[in-house]
Amino acid sequence: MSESLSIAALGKLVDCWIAEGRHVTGPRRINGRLLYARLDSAADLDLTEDERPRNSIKQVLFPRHEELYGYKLGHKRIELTESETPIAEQIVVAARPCDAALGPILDHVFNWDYKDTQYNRRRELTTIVTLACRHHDAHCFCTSVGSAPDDPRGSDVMLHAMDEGILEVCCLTEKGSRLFAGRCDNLPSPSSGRGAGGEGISGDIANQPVLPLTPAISHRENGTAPPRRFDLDKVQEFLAQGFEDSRWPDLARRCLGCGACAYTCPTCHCFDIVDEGAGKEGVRARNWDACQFVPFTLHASGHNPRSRQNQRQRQRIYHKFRIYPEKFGPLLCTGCGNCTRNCPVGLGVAPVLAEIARNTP
Amino acid sequence: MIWSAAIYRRFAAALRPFVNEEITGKKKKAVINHRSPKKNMARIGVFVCWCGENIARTVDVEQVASAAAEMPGVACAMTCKYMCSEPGQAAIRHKIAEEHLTGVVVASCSPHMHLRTFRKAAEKEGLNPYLVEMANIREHCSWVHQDRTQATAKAIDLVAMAVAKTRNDQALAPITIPLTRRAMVIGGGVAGIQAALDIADAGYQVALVEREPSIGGKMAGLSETFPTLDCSQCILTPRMVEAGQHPNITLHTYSEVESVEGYVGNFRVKVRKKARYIDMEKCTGCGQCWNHCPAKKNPSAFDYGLGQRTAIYIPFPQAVPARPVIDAAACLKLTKGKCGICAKKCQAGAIRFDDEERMVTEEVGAIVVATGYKLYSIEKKTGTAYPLPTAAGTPLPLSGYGEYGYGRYADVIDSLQFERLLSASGPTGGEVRRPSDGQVPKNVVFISCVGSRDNAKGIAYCSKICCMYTAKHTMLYKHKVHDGQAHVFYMDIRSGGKNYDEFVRRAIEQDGAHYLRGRVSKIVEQSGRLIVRGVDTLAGEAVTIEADLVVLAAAMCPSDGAETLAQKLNVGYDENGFLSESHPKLRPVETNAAGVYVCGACQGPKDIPESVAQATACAGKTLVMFSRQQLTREPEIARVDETNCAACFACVRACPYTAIERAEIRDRKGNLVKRTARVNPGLCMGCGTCVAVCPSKSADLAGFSEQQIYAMVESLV
Amino acid sequence: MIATLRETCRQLLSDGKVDVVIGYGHDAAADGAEDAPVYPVFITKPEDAGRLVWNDRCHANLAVYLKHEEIRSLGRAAIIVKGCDQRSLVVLEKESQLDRSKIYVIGIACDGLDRPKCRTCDVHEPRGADVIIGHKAAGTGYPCAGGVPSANGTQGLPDTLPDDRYAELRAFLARPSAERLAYWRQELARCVKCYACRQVCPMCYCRRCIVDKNRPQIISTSATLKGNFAWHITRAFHLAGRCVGCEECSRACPMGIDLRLLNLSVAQAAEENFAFRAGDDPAAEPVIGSYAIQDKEDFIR
Amino acid sequence: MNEPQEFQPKIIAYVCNWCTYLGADLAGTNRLEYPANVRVIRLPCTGRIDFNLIVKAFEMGGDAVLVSGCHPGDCHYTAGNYHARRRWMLFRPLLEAFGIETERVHFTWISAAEGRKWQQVVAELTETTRKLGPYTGYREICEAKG
Repeated sequence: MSESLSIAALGKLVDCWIAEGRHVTGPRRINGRLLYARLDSAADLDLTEDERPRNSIKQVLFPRHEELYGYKLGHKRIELTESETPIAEQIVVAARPCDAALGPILDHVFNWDYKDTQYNRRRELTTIVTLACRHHDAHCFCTSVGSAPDDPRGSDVMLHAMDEGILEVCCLTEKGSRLFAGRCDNLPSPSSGRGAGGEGISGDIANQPVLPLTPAISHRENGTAPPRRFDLDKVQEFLAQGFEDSRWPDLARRCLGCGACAYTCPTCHCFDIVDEGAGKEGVRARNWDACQFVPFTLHASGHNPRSRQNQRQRQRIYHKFRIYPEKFGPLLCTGCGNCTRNCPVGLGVAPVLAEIARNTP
Repeated sequence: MIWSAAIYRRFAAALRPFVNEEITGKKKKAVINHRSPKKNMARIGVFVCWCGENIARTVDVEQVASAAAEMPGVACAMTCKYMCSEPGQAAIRHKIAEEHLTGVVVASCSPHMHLRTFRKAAEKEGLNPYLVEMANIREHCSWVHQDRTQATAKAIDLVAMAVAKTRNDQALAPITIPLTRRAMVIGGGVAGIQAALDIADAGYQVALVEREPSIGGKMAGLSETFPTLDCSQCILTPRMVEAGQHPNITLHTYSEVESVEGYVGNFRVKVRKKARYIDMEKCTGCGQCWNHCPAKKNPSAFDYGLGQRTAIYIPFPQAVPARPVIDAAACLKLTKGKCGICAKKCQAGAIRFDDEERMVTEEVGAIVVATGYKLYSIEKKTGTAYPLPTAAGTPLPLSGYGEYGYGRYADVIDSLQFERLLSASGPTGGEVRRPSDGQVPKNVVFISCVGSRDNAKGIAYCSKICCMYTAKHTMLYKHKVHDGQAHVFYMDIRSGGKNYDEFVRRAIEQDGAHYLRGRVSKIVEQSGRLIVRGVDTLAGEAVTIEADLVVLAAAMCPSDGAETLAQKLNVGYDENGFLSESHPKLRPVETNAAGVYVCGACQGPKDIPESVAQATACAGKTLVMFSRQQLTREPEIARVDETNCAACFACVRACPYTAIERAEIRDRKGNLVKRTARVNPGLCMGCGTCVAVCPSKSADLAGFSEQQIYAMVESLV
Repeated sequence: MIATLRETCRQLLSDGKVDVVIGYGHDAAADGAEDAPVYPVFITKPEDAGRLVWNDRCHANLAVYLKHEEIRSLGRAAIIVKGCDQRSLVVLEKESQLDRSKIYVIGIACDGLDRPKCRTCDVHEPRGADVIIGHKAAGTGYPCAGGVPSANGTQGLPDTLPDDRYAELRAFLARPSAERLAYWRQELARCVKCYACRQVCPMCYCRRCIVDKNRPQIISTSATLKGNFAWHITRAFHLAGRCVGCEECSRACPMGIDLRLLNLSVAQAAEENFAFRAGDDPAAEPVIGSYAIQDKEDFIR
Repeated sequence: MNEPQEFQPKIIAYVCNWCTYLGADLAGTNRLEYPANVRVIRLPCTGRIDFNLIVKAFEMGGDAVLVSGCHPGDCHYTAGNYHARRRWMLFRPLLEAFGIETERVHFTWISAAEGRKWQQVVAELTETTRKLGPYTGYREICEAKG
């Protein structure tokens, strides 16, 4: 069932959620850059549609630094203590569909052998309210990986921008419904438009950027979806036999070996376990890690099986399009394009795969 | 789940305090103490000293010990009235054996007081001495605090830091370096001769390198020496002969140091022997050649241009070796292909017109530098002060004293030239006759501090000996020209030294030298006389003296090439080009290049007795080194992780001892694998400056390693 | 200009003077489209010289590639540099990271790319290049001095005089220290430790970065405020007297953290204390690892 | 202690082995009393003391840091203190830019003969830091989660 809601009303709702003690994350403009970040109030929510946040919502489910447990060194023993960080109820508002999809993808990773309690608890406590895309930029390529600008995967609620300032609300899960149930009715009616943000709605919200006036339609048939950047079948055909292909060094030559792609990717999920502490106590923590870093595969012997950057780039592509899919089914890529968007030298999944597809007959 | 290898790398970190090995990178030797029943498990003994009441009065030592017993890695903790006493040391030794200790912390006094004591005690029990650390709870705690609670808390922290450090201690072994017990002395003046003779007399081989055709240096050209007025040549030439004939001394005259490789105990010095055109083996020094040489009108360098010599010559009659040399620029045979008279006259057949310069390599363990001085060049812009570029900019080059007319007026001469005029072996046979017309000057003006103590035009420092030799000059002049009058313009008279001031007083009071405190502004020549315009600041009036001869006491500067030589030897030098000693008080003849010593005027202006004393000191230092079969050095030195070194060589620039070199790692086929910085354990003194400038921390310092220091800080949580 | 550039590179490659040209270009897939994205490219065949471009999107400091073993293995390189990038070569050479005689430097006269550094640029024509392509535009020489740049996430910068590199820093330092700390707390809270700032920097050529050393772990690898402060203090200080101000670190940061003020603070200290500007004078001694007796010490008691 | 709890700052001192450490020893020998807030870490030379150690001291909850070595010209290793001095000339402005309180980072030259100077420096440093209060600014940074 869908209902509608003005943007102003959404803002009010966001403020209510925050007031209720939930952690709300959404697109927020920081130093001119659109990033998913914790919102202090609805006024922080930036619904600019034609700009994709430069990071992903991954942080919400899989924090970049997470304490697993604490340790204390006694005289002749080590004492372990539970992590002290409480996990709050979280809402992501106005996630892009290519971000929302990360939940089902990460679920596999954190549950296939060991059920990661901390991850699962977070996941349980997180509701994702997605805003379907009506715009794309040069880096978007969801359609190339079998997704779409209104793909509901992973979303608890899907919002479609309809009219001026009006959002269609589609609750996809019970969790999502709970969030909106009974709330839309109490809000100003859609017909009164965004200008009617009178009672209880702050002026800041009323000054949110105006959404373009386009009706909600299926993006798949409409030109607002990004064009296909590569033929996925060709790519997979290549990957099936292309591990030793001589083109890899050329494909990845300009890669600088940073983790900007992996850390802004919704699906990259490699991590490092570190002990942080001094003297007699500390914590064991899980930090993001990235396969693009030299020490990632460095053996204690000093040997590094992935000694060259192109091997590390190849690994990233293979993991996303072959290793993960073989193990769990879906691709480890939602086509968000953040890898290329954030790459200092414009590398990333789409340019590499486009080049592969172009050269694969 | 995707697990990175880094997980495994860091997995062990929780156990860090109990593991004694680096977990990443190149495999390193784990510290295995054979006494330890469980390998790699730290078992540290903490020994808290009462120091009678010295510590126990303010610090609750029992509380410190019980707190220490709970610290990670500590196997036992105890207190003792006097840890340094025989029973105290015995207790430590007993615990090392009984508890199989892998490390010892003694909480007592300053490590400067007793670290050596406790390390020795541990060593006797088979524990590596470098696994012993101290916590200074006396000088740094009980003696300076009153509050017992605070002092005890601090003492516990100090012990915790020492325990943290000890957990990360590495067993270290003293470094031994082979030693070539053979020395080189560079410079054959009085200092070099003295150093060479002392070392040679002790029974070691010495190679003495001298740039000129004869040893002897500046002193050989002096007339008489202050304050005793004994004849310079009379005291020096026997020493020259001795050096020339000494079975342990190899002379390399007319030779220069080309390059120096190696380090303390193991230098390889390449010496360039210039072409002398004489077969030194055959020549008997009979003199037939120079007596018959037709090219007679060449200025004699030994006489500073006041006399002349032949093209084939010996610099002065007492030269050692008493063998001639051919001045290739003046020799008719070598320049025009004609003549060859010397070869015809030589009975021994020792003339070699086809002689060429050649290199010889000397392997030595110690090098004494005694390259001496030269005089500030008065008339020109000088290159004698060595302006070093600094952050503040490059100092302006010095301008000379053109107003004194040196080089323009024949009768304005410098002090070394005047020495030759006074010398019995000089161009005038010891009679004071002025260069222009050979007349005996009746009025002579001496000007001190020409170049010295003059920031504006000259050099900032005092040349130290000019006051003395100027007094000597007036005296010797008066002794030779009884009716002559000496005038001296001076700034201050500096005559510190045994019998020195008495000497100056004698010049003034007995020999009537006319001392004027003031500077000379200009000298002009008027009808054969020199009009000296100056000022007498004591009388407060301008002075004009009509002089027949003016002698300028020019400043003392390091001799030419001293800077280049210093660079070859990695010895520091100051902004004036004088070589730098390692410590002005405590290491006055050592340099920062281990095994290289300095003496004489190359280190700073000084007179003959001082130069000789320093030369003997250099010999002493050399002999101390030679008293051992090999060199041993403290193992607390830097090391570079050559796998991770990025070869930026910031450490090479920063090292005060040039102990770090640029090295290359090559594979078995000789292909370059990578470049790296590499520490020479023979030179490293363990300051750790390299560690601080190394961005990747690939340099580390044993005994004060990064791991140790961070563990100490972290223990302070 | 672009024709000259392409022809120069084609010639260098066909004459065998170099094996690779490191430049800016389009992917082969771009098919010559003018608005195609600009990337660093490595041209090894003369016939590919046509892929090279020069436009106002050529931001990357290509000197970073000289540290890559993969690039070095291509052989003798020609590198295209802007005036600002050329300074990196000077520093790298001084630090024994490159042999200037073994690379061919193609300087491009650049009028500015609408980045903060361009407003105070004094090297529109690169120094020390083997060849210079193009000329500095006539007129102001600071085409972007008038407008406040916005294209690269650097809004809100005050207008600065073209000759004052440190005006912005000074304005920042005029704020109380608690405010400065709060500013960095807020900025560095976003840092995810992707190390793009490090990887994009030509000066960060260590084989094993200090942050990757774990015995001891000098800098926490966690992207917590503690770890991020330790990292950014270290990163900035390791650039003391070395940062040439190419601003690649700020451009590369996905989280939009502007690191320039930190780099400027050490650059200013080097310039004020030692009259030293990284990359200016090939003969000048690097500031770290050298000293002068008269270095000031008014802060030392 | 029944008096109201006075703030006891935690001060970490990195000192060179040959001058300042001996100076502190001399203060002890002469029984020159000073506050017990400083924890001394002995290093061979100020040249060995890296800026990372200063950061570490703050991370460990230090309220102030003291770096002390030989006077210019007195360095046991000739030039280590000159190298250190130059680094601090560059490091202090960086701390300023970070807003890290430079009044909590102290540099001194204390010779082996200056026991009294050591006493004064420690006393004044402790007092200054006490007035500044605990360094909560950096402590909050270190304790912030995630």
